Amino acid sequence: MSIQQTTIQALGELFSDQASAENGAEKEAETGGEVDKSDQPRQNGIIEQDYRTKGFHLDVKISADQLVRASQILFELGYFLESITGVDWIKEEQLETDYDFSRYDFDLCRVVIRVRTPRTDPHLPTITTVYTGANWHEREAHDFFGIIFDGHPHLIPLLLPEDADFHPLLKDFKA
Amino acid sequence: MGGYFSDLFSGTKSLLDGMWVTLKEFPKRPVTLSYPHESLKMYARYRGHIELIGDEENKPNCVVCGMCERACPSGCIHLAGEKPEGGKKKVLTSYTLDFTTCSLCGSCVESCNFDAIRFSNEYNLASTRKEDFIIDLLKRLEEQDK
Amino acid sequence: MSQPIELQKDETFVLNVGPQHPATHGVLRVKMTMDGEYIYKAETVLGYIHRMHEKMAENRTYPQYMPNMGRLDYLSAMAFNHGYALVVERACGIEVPERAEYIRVITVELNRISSHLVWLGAYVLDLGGFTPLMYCFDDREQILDLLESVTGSRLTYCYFRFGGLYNDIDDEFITGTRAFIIRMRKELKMYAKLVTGNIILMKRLQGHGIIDKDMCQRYGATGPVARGSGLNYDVRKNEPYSVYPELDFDIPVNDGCDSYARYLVRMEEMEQSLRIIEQALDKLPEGPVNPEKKPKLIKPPSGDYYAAVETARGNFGIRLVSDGGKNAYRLKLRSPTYSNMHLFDEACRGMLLADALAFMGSLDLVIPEMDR
Amino acid sequence: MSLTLLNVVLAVFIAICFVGANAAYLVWCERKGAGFYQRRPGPMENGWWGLLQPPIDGVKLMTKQLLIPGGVDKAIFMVAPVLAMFPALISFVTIPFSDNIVAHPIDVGVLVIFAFAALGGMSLLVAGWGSRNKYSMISSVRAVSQTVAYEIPLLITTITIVMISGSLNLGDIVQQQLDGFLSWNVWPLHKEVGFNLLMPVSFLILFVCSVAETNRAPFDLGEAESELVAGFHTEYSSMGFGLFFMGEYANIVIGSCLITILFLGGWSCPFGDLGIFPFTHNVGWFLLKIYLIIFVFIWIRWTFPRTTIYGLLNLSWKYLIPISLFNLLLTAGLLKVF
Repeated sequence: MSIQQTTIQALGELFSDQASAENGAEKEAETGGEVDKSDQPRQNGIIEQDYRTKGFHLDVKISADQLVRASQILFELGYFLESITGVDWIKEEQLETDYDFSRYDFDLCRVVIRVRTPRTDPHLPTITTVYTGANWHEREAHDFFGIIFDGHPHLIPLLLPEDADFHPLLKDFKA
Repeated sequence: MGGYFSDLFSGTKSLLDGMWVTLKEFPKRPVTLSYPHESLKMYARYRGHIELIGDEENKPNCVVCGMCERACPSGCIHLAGEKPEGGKKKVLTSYTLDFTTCSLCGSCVESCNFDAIRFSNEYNLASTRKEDFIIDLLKRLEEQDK
Repeated sequence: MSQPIELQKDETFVLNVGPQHPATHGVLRVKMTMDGEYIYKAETVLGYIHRMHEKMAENRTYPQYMPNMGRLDYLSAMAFNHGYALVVERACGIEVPERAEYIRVITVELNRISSHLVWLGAYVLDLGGFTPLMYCFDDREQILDLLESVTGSRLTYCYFRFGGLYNDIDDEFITGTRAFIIRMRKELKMYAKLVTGNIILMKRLQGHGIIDKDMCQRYGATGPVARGSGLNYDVRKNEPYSVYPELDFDIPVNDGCDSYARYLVRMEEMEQSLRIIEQALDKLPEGPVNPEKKPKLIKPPSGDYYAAVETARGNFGIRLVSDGGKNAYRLKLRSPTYSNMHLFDEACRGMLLADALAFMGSLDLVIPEMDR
Repeated sequence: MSLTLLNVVLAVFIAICFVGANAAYLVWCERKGAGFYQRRPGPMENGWWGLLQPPIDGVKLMTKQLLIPGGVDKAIFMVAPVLAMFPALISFVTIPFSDNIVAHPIDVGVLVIFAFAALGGMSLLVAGWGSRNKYSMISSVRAVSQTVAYEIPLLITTITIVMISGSLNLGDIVQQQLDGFLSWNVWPLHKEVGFNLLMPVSFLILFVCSVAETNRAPFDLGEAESELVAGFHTEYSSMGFGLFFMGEYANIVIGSCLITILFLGGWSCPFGDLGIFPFTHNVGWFLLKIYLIIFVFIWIRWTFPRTTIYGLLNLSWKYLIPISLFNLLLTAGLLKVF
């Protein structure tokens, strides 16, 4: 079984109560982009992406409370955390946080985990308990987007000045 | 204890090896240039700041399309032109390069379809005044061929 | 800072290493809580040259953002340009001519050697040896001359274009590169004698700065740091891009986990890069260096794209979120040293100051890339 | 009596001049040497081959402002550079440059030199402590443990020489090595001891120790510029720094003088007394020998990376001290036998 299938199966535990998980994952056509975001919000679940056009294999959307569990699953499967970043979807009043995972071995599989939080009150659990290296990435996301990682040991500005109270990567930020 | 003397000898040998390497360098000629007295020739593709290309009469080739101005990532090119009475083509009246923000990326030269700008070979740019880096390229072109 | 700040013991004092310190090579600051000369805790303070490159991407068109990539990592600017070109090409579906791919590989590998040479010189300088720095810079100068003759620039090349290159290489470059390979092989033997085998250096590096596989995974360390911990991970092999699959080269891996292992990995990598360049020069096909159909305006279709390349310091990833416009909606730069430096705090506890700085040097930090 | 005093004063004055000129031009030599080892020419701009660089540097140092950091103990801060320079100067009094050029031949010359060399370590302690700077503090702690570690093998090795020569007088020690270079103490052949295989080893030990004593690379832990910025002299500017600098170079000269006298036959001609003017025993040979040793010092400095404090202590306590002790025992045994 390829690592991609193993990962889908392992992550499937998160969606056991949802229809999409019963089939393992919903598959997309090779050419397919994402579900048009403006019309209907994407459901939580796993999408297999075409690596050649997208650059990653699995696109997982989960809710905030599943985050720690999901990262635990990936940690146990031997994934390492590449980066944590935000995307400000200002039209939908939502902040997306993307977690990029990759592997050290030759079973190539890049996993992206997306979590969406309301823009006004972005709270996420920290995954520093699983990936120690998430510390700086979360601090950076906090700097740039104002996402608050609950339980983070040291959530102070990292790249911005110590007294920064602005979040420059928000779309409504004007310098 | 077995490693005691072998450590001592291999260590000393490695030190002597290193000293032999530097000693061999000692009598060699220096590879550096004493810069203000001698200097290198710049490569043909060297990317200095931009300059205008003139035709035989030393008039700029520029047709004031403004592509370079738009291509510039840091907005350091400002040009203006006007249509002379009776003339068809626009004539360049001013072309200033704000070299303080220029990152020498060359996007402007690439975007030019009229062979009007190129890179100069200027590398001796140093000054204590900011104004020295706001370069009037039109004036530069006029002075160049005199 | 993996644990909350504890109350300081009475015997400790805080030593500010940086923002201006000879061993931090740039404006990095490490607040070290010291117990005598032993490090009790080290908190890294970043952001002294933070320039918000990611926001700049949102305000510039795709071609306009290309020069920015060279400003991230001034030592291996070519690889960063490559990563950015890859992600945009992937997003827009631009095909790159084969000759351009080979030239990209040649220039990136040359740049990798030059980056490793700066690391080697600066690292030995950190350890107190001055002379290797000058030899390294002499060799690096040869590479810079070669690259300047092609790209017109010595440091921030901005040589790649979407789908191709800024311009083609000439015969002079090819003969120059071949001559350089011969010279560099000789010089590498010299470095092995002068630096690698030196007992003082070995005693300082062996057994210090231990990073094990688990720590690599928890922090996401990549590049020579991961390879020095026995992880066979190199984007060029694990996730082949460009024409790397057609070239025969090895990924040096060392199980030592210490500073010396990372040192050896980098030294070996230079030799492998020479091998790659040699093969690429042999295989270099004729043809154009830019695609025939090049889109006038770069507008990737909306969606997420990811591309990763192996820079001299590790895995550099770019996440591009496009909304179909001519500016990126969001561009995330995942820089390798950011993750590599993060494990410094955990790994350096209990070390002597001198060893910790030797360890920091073995991570090969480039501060502008960390701060972005 | 008063003539002796005058003699000493004159000698100190000459020593100051000698040390000053040496310090200045050793810096030039060091920079030139560094340049040649590093594929570059070194200072070239001031004067022919940069020969005017040292006086210009001196003028620069003297005209700069002497900054005293806030909150330091001023007396201690100011006395440290003097402490670095003074013992080095005094040591010159007893060094015989030739059989008649010696300021004041003291019968316990070896002891005098070591006594003042130990003071040099103290200047680092005082400077580091008085600077009120954490880097300087660490540096001074390092410097003290370094001095302690290297005084011991240095002294033990010297005792072997003293045993062979039967004298603590530097001049007398040289007098016994005048029969060509085979009679020098560095060789295992010796007319009294017979065959002491460890003599070259003790020469090496003395050499390593004097590198360590002078705080030079690879043992420059006191100033370790990539770790401790500049160590004990981080806070010193102007002539405060200048004195440390000169003290360091004076120490190098003393170290090489000591090596030359103890092991390389001092002012003796390597071919024995030939009686022809340029080749006979004279001060020229002495200077040639000390500058050769200084050349090796420079060579070593620009080749090796720095050790760490534990590496240095390991070298001293694990290798140098046992070997020098063994050497002492062997020499004593051989002396007893023959």
